[in-house]
Amino acid sequence: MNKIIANADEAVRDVQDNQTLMVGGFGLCGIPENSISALVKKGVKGLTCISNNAGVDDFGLGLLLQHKQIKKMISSYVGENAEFERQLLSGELEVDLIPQGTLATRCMAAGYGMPAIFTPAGVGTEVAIGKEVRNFNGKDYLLEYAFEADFAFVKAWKGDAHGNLIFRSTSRNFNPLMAMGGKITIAEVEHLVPVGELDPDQIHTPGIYVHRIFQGSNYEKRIEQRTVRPRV
Amino acid sequence: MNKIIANADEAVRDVQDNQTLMVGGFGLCGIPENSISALVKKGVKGLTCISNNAGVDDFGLGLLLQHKQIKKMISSYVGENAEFERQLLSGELEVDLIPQGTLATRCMAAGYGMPAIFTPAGVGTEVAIGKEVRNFNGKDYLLEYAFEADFAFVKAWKGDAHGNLIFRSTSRNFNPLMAMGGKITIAEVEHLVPVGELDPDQIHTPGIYVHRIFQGSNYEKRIEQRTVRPRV
Amino acid sequence: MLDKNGIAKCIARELKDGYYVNLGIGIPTLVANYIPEGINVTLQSENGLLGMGPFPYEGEEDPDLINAGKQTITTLPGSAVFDSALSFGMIRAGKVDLTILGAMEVSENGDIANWKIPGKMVKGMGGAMDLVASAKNIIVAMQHVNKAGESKLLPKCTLPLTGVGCVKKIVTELCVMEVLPEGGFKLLERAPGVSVEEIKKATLGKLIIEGDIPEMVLS
Amino acid sequence: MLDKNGIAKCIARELKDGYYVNLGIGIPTLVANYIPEGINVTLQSENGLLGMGPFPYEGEEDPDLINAGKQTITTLPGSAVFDSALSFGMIRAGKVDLTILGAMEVSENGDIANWKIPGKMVKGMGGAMDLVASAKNIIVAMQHVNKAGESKLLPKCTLPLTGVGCVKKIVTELCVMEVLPEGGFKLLERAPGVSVEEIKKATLGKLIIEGDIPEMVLS
Repeated sequence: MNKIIANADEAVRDVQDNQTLMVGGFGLCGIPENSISALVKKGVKGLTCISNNAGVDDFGLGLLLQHKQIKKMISSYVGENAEFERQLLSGELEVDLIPQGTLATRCMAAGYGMPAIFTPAGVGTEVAIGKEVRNFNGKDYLLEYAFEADFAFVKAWKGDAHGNLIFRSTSRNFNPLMAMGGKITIAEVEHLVPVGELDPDQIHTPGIYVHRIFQGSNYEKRIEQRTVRPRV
Repeated sequence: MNKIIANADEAVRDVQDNQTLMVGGFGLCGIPENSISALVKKGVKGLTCISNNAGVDDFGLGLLLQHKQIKKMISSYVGENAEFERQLLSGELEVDLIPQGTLATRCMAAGYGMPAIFTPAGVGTEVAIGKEVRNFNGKDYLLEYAFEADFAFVKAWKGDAHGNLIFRSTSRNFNPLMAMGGKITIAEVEHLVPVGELDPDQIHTPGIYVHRIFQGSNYEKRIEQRTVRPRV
Repeated sequence: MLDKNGIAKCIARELKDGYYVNLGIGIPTLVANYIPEGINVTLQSENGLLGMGPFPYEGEEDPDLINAGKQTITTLPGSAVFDSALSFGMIRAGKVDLTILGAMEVSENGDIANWKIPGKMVKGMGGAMDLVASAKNIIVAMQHVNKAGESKLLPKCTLPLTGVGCVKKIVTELCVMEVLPEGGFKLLERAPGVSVEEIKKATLGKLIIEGDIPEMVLS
Repeated sequence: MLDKNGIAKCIARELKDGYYVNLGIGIPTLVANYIPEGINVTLQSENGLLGMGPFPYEGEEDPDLINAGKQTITTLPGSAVFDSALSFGMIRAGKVDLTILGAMEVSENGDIANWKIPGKMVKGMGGAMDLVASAKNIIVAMQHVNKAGESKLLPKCTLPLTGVGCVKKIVTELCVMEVLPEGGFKLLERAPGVSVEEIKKATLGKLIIEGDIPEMVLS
């Protein structure tokens, strides 16, 4: 069971124009930097990206926006990004805004083989327009459908040839959920370790969900909001 | 945030007759041995137990059956247990048999705040009788409701005063799911460790789901089907 | 009249020992600075952390460790990390005791609008819709009037809603109000030096004043 | 005619490199002993393990490490442990390539009955209903006739169903059959020394015989 591939270019080899991609990360934390760069290099266009955020102007998904490779973003919070705003206002870019928990749960639903889930998020708001509302135990819920993507790109801290993944701290965020939601899931890792090195009890994403894995390189891991406290 | 209590007797102090309990474990693997013994000692009656199995005659939930404390079992597989069979055939005991994945997912649903889930398990069988069937993408699913319990009893390997839990190997099984499904969740652990000793990245059940935790003792960890291979 | 820190301090009195709390961006974040002594509170960050600690010391920032506002933070002993689905799972399941967040408008039946202004660039609701739809207890921290001087406490929200009938309490620079189940802002306390008349003037929604309204005492 | 190990050996030919496989109790478990050389297969145990290894050596049994049949087992390098919900989640999501299980009856449209006999003590369906409702590829390993000598391959199941229209292939001591999408047991191979006539006699459901039916070759 060897899912290791050489590098990011090899990983994105068969991504096609107009496909739907899940891209892990929260803000710039835990994003698949290498895969994004390779997608820019490959120049695929018309992409629909399911990702909590859309990066900043010159990093993360902002790089794909810069090159006008994204047709539609499905996100919960966007816009730390001037180019994003320009494309949105000019009508070049479509945006579907989705409550963050709904987004996370719809990604998870695919990986759990659940075609739809119920959530109270958005009941009575414009998010509910056109959606089925159902009452359970006196509370209203929206029916929301599972997300599936042609490809899911995730970034993990450690991984092995079986595709088992371990994430580090809050860079976990959407990554394990999207890893479960890809028809083809591609994981880039900071540390590709020999099979048997990961403790079976500590694996966040079992390898069955991962189709390709590669050792990433040159991680920038940019910080979006550097906040510190003074040393006393 | 100190959720530590002295012992099992203290843990079960407010369990009442006729309440619904979730009890973790698969077969005899990962069952909350200390809590079960304390429930026997306390003598509460008329219990509804949600548990994948019902123990054996003289261990696990079999002990509660022996003392006729269980009114109803909600399980996926039962009956390695003569007293169970006797009570069932005599009408003393009610049994709801539920597909294992449905059982697991209904427990999880409560912890995820999802009132119901869709699963294909049981479509077209007697399990589907009286249930709503819904077609998504050409496949039929049953609507199944979340389980909630007055108390959930789980057994973990390690835990801390915040209620954070780590499970060992396949003794994990239903435990993290039931930990999320209890109005009051009681965890017994083999190793109660100082706060800060558990790696935040390796916690299986975050403490927010756990209300009481205690250091268990005298674990028997009985093996139901001892199978070995010859040394060559 | 309270400044931002005063509002935070005032809200911090609502914290109870053992609470799990989610703090929104802005004034709510400041509440963490005023947790009363002897009260242990665990902060939940909806990007996947229980037990959020203070900002790191300079030079100790970890790009893998941020809060929902994308700020660098730290963990504390006893912290737990999880994915975004479990994070909102515990929120939906009602395990978070208190959610404190900002608002553009609150209506007298507890509706809240805080994510979208028609005609302006919309950044998104983030986790706000999930939080307000799920939390058992929601306190809004905001200014009583907007920059144009118009009341943000209305009979009915004019902006697109974030959630319906969910706000339980509101703390502004002028006062503390409870949203009654049957509707209406019940005035509980005045900020130091603020008169009932000033509060009345700044409140467009139904304000309920019963008996003497005490001036709050902040330690 | 095949013995139990022969049936297992025959089914093992269906394994492809990289497959994730769930093996039921009984004959299916034996398939693990006949995985062809050069083929890497990962066994899923629905109580929460990917990468199930062989039984432990005596004295090395770990009560915390069992399979879905409650037998003591081992892990392998690269194993992963998870909870029961994720285990059935990956099954429902179609990530398990092949499920092999036993049956009491199979109908010519692929229905399966394997959990309940009216009038007898019912132990439960365990994970069987989830598996048959979700797996992409289901192979049944069973005896062609029951102890009373009656065919288990029927026009319609008489016992309570476990799943509907899900069985793709059946291997018995007599033969290998495919369940056609339009219904019917298509005979693919005869067991060594078994005639088509014998198979016909033992099959109550619609048996489809096209051309010469080869005798299987097991290495």
